[in-house]
Amino acid sequence: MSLDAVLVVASALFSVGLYGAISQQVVVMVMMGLELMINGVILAAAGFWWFMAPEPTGQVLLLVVIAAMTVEMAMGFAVATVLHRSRSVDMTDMAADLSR
Amino acid sequence: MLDVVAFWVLGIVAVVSGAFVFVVDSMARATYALALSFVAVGAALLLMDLQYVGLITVLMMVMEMAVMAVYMVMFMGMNPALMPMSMVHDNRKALAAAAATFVLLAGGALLVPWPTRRGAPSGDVTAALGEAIMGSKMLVMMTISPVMVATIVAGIVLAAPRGRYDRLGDDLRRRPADDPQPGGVGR
Amino acid sequence: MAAEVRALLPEVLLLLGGLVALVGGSFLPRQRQWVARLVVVAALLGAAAVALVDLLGPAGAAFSGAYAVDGATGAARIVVAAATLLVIGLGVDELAGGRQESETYALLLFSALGAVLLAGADDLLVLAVGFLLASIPLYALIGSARTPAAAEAVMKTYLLGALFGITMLLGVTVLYGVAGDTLYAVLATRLGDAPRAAVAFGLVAVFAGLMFKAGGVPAHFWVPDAAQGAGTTAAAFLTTVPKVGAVVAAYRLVDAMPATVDASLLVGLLAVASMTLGNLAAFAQTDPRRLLGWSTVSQVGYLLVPVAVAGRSDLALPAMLLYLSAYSVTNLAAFAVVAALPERRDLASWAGLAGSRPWLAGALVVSLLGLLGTPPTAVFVGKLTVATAAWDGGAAWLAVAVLLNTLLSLFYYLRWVVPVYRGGEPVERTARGAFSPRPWAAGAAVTAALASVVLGLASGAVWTLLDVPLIR
Amino acid sequence: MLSLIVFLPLAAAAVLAAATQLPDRVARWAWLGVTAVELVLVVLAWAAYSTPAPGALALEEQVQWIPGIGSSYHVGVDGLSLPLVALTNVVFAACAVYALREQNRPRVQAALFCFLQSVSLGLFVSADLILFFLFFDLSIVGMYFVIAGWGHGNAARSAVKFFLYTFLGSLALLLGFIGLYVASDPHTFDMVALAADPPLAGSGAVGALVLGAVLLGLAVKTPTVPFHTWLPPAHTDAPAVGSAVLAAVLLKVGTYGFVRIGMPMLPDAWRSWAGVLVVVGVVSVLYGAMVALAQTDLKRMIAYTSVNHMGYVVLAVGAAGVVAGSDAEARAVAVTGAVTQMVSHGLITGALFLLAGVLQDRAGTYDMGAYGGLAAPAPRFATLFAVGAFASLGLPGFSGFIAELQVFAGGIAAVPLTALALPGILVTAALFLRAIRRLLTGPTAGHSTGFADLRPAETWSVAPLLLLALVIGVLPRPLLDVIEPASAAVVDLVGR
Amino acid sequence: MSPALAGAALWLLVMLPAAVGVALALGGRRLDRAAAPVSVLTAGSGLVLAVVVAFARPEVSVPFVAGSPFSLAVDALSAVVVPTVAAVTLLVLVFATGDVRDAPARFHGLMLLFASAVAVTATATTWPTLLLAWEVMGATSYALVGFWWRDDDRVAAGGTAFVTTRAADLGLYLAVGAALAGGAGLAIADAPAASPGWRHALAAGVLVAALGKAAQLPFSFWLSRAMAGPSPVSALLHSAAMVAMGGYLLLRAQPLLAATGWAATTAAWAGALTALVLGAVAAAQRDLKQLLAASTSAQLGFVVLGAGVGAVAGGTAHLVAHAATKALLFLAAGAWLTALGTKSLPALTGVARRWPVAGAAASVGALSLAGVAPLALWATKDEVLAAALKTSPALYVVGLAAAALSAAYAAKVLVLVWRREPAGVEKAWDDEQAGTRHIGWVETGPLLVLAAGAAVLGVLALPPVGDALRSALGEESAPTATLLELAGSALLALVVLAAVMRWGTPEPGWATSWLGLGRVTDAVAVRPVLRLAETLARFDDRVLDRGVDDTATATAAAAARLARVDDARVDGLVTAVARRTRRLGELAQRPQTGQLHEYYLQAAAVLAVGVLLLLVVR
Repeated sequence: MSLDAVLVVASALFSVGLYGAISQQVVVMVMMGLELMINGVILAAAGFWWFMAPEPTGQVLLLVVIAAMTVEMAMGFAVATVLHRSRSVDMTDMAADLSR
Repeated sequence: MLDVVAFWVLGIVAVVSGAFVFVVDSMARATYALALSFVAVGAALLLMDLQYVGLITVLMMVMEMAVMAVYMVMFMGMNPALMPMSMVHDNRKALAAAAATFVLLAGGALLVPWPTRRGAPSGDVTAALGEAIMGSKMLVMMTISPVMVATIVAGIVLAAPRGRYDRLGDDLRRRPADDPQPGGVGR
Repeated sequence: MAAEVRALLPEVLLLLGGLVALVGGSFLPRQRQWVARLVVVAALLGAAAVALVDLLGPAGAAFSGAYAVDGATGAARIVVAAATLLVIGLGVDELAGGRQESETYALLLFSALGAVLLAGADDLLVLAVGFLLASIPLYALIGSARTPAAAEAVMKTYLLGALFGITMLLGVTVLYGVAGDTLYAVLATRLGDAPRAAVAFGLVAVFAGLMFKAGGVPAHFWVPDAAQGAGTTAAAFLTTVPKVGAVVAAYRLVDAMPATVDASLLVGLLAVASMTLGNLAAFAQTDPRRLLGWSTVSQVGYLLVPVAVAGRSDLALPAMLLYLSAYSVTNLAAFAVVAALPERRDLASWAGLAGSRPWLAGALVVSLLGLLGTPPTAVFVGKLTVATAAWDGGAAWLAVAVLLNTLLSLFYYLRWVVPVYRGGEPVERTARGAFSPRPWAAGAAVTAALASVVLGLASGAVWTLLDVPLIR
Repeated sequence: MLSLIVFLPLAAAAVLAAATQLPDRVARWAWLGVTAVELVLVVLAWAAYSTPAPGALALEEQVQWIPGIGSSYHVGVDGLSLPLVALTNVVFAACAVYALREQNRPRVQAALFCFLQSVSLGLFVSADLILFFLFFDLSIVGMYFVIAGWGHGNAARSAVKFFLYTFLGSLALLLGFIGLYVASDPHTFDMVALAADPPLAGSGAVGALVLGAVLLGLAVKTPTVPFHTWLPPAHTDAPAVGSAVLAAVLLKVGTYGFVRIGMPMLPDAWRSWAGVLVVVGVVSVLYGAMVALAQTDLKRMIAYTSVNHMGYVVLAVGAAGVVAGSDAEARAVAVTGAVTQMVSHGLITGALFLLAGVLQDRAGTYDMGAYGGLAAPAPRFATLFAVGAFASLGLPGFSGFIAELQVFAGGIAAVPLTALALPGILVTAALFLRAIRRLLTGPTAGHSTGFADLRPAETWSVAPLLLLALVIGVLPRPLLDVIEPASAAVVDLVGR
Repeated sequence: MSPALAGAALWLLVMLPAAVGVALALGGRRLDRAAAPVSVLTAGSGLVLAVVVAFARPEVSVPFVAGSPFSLAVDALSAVVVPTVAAVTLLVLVFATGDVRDAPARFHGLMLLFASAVAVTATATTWPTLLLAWEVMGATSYALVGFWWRDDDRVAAGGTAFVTTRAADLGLYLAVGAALAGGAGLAIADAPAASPGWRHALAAGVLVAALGKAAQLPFSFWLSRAMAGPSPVSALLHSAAMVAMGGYLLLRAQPLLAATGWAATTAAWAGALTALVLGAVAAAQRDLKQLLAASTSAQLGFVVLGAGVGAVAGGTAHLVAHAATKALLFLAAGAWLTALGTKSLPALTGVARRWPVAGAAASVGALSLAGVAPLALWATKDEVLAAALKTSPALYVVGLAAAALSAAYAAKVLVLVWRREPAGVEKAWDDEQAGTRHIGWVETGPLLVLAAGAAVLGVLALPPVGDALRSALGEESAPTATLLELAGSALLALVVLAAVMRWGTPEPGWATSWLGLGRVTDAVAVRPVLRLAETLARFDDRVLDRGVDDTATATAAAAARLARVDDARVDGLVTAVARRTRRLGELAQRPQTGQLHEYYLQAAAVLAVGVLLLLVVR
């Protein structure tokens, strides 16, 4: 186990999440992609904490990341609901009236 | 040595199950895959002496995935187990972007001459965290609470189809409340 | 602890005001939610007053250096409070008696609090949390219009916000990793020896998050959509208040960056991209709100110019703060005019306004020419000092870009002014009854337009107030 | 004193704009009253004026404005600006008289013109670059509304074009100002300080670039070839009083900027740009005259003669920058001629544009071919137009001659090349004679039949302007006594 | 007389006609009744004042422009010329009270204004003063030639006169600049002291201006067209005053011309050739006024020749004598024109018999013009020619030939007007205007006075008056005409006179049409200029105006290709600019697709570029 290994895995998680966020049409699936990206961030933060700066700040950072993930997801559900309710769609492509 | 093996196993599990999120053909399975990925990362955190945070990660994610499953059934009218789906656009570009991002990030991770470790973890990591929260990083945690409040309010404002005036009348005096499904507060 | 609370009294007032409005509002009958409005207004006035007192007092840091209570924060507090007041003023007609009036006030205050925290953050973690606090109420504000367009706008805003939030967290993580801490004071001393690539990556990632809040390239996509799709109150708020926090935060961040990365160049390029893209994209808009949305994108570009020369010119910080206040009041004046006539969603339908409602037309012209940077409105002084600071900081090309873009922007601002003042309109378009503006919004428009001119004329005094060093 | 002169019309504008119930008649006369008071004030100011020391200003007032960036409310006059201040008030008074017949929203028009008057006066008395720019931009805005609101033909388009073009100029100017500020030490926008201690001395390229930006801005406003194309449509579609103000006052801002900003503050760069300026001046003179000669539309023709007349100014100030091989006296003569030309062109062209407005009023067209033999039905119009035309072509006895004689005398003495512009005088003469022939003489034809002669308001707005041109032409000393010390000072500054 | 009083007289001489003239000219029809008496009174006072200043020789000066004063002075030269002009003015105005009946206020006003300008020209001692008066003369001549403004061609003729002379006047502007640069100051008398380079420019400018005003070659044609004006105008402007001032300026500037080495020679040859060629032109004319006009050019040629060869006294004498002679002839032509409505020579056959007094007066003028002894022009011309002979025999020969031509055209007129009226000549009358068939005493009186002048003014060139004039002008040692020359030229005149009476004069086309100079000028200068003007105007509209947009276009072009937008043709300027910028705007809107995932992609790309940028740029 080394910092490089942790970061490579974190990068992989982040990239996979990014792929999902870009490629998925359904809002909830996009959110899953975003969650995976956060997953990568969490792993990277832990790696940095352990291998480079094992101070409490790093843990607080992890807490903030997790809190962010939680509240973002909560908002995501609300947004998906609102979208579903007022437009009866759940896909990003179908809500593209506002453009140019 | 053991932790190296463990880490790689967990890492591979996390990445593969993460990839599965977008491979499986139903949302429910995707949810499970995502949960697995988080659990694997949570476990990896434990390897790095982050017991508290690791645990929290696992717990939070499992809960969240449960919520997600429920949400999909309730609001989207999907049967998660049964509905196969593949709703993808611009797959090629997305793959390219992801690959490029991976090259950039992993390349950076491998090529950057990371500095050596500053200091060592204090004896009780969790206690140190507690002190930080109540001390130097108090403002951060203090701010998280209004964030939570705001999230709740915002979620309700966005998602609730009916407000108090719909239920209790404009003067809030209607009893019982006018609910499509009788029950709950204000009956 | 008490000292810290005192230091953050404006923030505390905002929080309390929001909570009181939220909780109290749930017990208020629909037609008496103005009580909640009074509470909120009192909280905002209180926050602004305290902030002004603090601004005149000595600067200092709170929470072990995680939060700066200096001129920049003070200015941000006052501007945010004043802007939120104006937003409430222009939104009264739209919100009063609504089903979620008190909640809306609470959300406005929470988001405003988030913006202030962004501005004062001297710690990446506080910055990240402030980002969340500023963003989340915004989603609700956008979506609460409950129209299909609003739903689409909130979806895009949210998804972009989530992505850039993650980017920001990643950047914070990397910077923490190489510096070992998240305090700016520590970053400034340690990053110089850190690996360049990591610092560059962290900077770009964190800055990207701030660009989402500011609505600048590359995270500007949501701004025109939200401005068009959301209710007028929300549109006015989201194009103004979060920017205040984000720009000040960007300034602090760039100021803390080491010389090993050329942050100036990056920010300068993003600034030019923002102003140019915003101006060009605004050309063909026919919906005044979308036009204003794009206009705010370009304004962020101008606002980023002093950020690009942060620390290189003494003029940069006061110029930026002055521009921020000027921009806020002027932009809100324009939105207030839109709020006064919300059903006019096409520039052509504004023909004859000058004859029918000269005061409102006057406010519109002052605000549009103000946004353009015509003296003596405040934005002129802002633009002038910003361009001067750029040149003074060794980036004369940025000054040229600012002025060229100003010329570009003239096209679309004039496209709005021309029908309003075109002669020879038929009487039925210029009769008094042809336009029936909403009273509060019209009042807010005239007030804000006047304030824009007064601020411009009084910019000397304001400048003196703002010309204070940054606390790290 | 100066502040009163500058802001009195502004206050009047505010009152006029706010008093929506004011009867039109009252508004018209109120405007005239304000301009009359302004005339009295400027006469008092002229009486109180005594030539300041070189580089200093008289009747100075200074109040802190934005001390943080070295900008203040600083006003004052010297021999370069005082004549223009007086000119502004005269022209606006003439416009107020002319507009006594205005039927189209006279109250708003009065307010707008009072505003424009304030702004124009402010421009000429500013001793601070930011203040100058403030008034500069506001003048564009005010003029835009005049053209768009009271113009005819394709007014909206011409107004936008005017706005865009001159706004471009103003931005270039602002860029130059910022350059001056950044280069000055201590940083300041104060004109007097910048002239006393010119920044960028010996800086070579930077100074040349800064002056280039300033010159671009001023050249658009002046306008010189090739930046003049906004002028003809703006004039053609503007109302008569708007054209008069635009030509008589606002064009002067550009040329005034040359002597007030360019020459004293960037002497080094000015000397290196002088050759370009001379060439641009010569080309403007010839080109403006030639293109005017080909016009059939009276207003366009007068507009192009403005290009020609302003060309003389550019030529003179350019020649004043060629220090080598010429003596200071000749250069001072050229600059004096340039300033005189500003005043002269203001009076004469203002009068001509007011007269052209009469054509639009009576028959709705400026096409000279549509008239003929106007002298028979409209002798007063014919007399005044002929006098104006001869004044404009530089006939001795009128101010234009005093100006052009000095421009050429000084110009040729400093830079013999400027003699190339001499045919400009000739072509101007030819084109005005052609205009007289087409409009006034020959058998009465076309729209001339039944053409009503000048009404008193029209006569009494045009005649005083021409009378002043005549007075200056016959007795130039009072004016020249004011201008000459200032131009000598400017030439000294450039020669540093 | 005290200097102050004399100075006041000089001021009055200049100001009085100017003020009265402006008042009359601008006063309009209301002043018509008072115009003639006021005007004659003013001109009378002018004559008195002119005589006064001629003796008192005052100098006055006030500050003026360019560091040079507005200053007037009467010296020996102007002491001769100023009273002459004043006298002719008075006589012409008296004549005009009978001759010019419509809009007399405007007519007399302009004439007085003109007289004032001539007075200033004659007495000016600085270049700006001279230029001022010089240009006013031109402008008033325009207004006077185009006096009957309802006739388009008369106004056009005035325009031609003004523009042509002004083209030459540019020389004076150049001269002022050269004088300032030359370091000798702006006083006319100081001009020879200018630094060498500038002295040449100064002389060239003065020469061109004077040749133009004096209708010398190649500018002569304007005088032909100027004949469209009323006859009194021709009598004053085209004999005694404006045209003569061209010659006068050269006489005054003679030291300058001499100082350059080439200018004097040029002037001499220009004068001699004009005298010769325009003499031929005059002999070929069939229109009395045209003949007189060509003759004016030719006679002024002698004056110019005089200035060129240094015979200032001779030139002055010729100028004065010619003024009287030609004014007389023009007035006579005018009287006949008014009476018979024609100025065509065939139609005027026998007119002297019809009105013998006027005819006799005119004959005196014609004989003087012919150089018949002892009339005025006989002696004055020989005085000039004597100096020419000393300079160059060739010049003398040319001058003598020109003198012979003078005799020829004078004879042509004489023969015609005294011939018996052929039957049916009435049919040729009234081709210009309706004749009154009447010549009154108001018209005849001035003719007689002028005839007297034309008869006796030759004394200016003969001892003892001639010697006095020469010494006053400081030319005691200059060559003067010998008895042989005088007799020879008188004989020559008589021979030519006889020959013409016997054989008539040839009328070659080139001469009738004034060498086609007008057409040549039209083709070489006027039309190309107009065409250039139109081309430039089109250029201005189509290229420059559009260039504004094209700057925007150019930047847009590259982008537009990217956007696969058609490059539609440009028409209007602002619309084009707006459209181009709008196209740029459309381009800028393209990223805003409304598709969220595309936003993600773009954002990711920009961030990646940002990182790479920071890595690359150090």
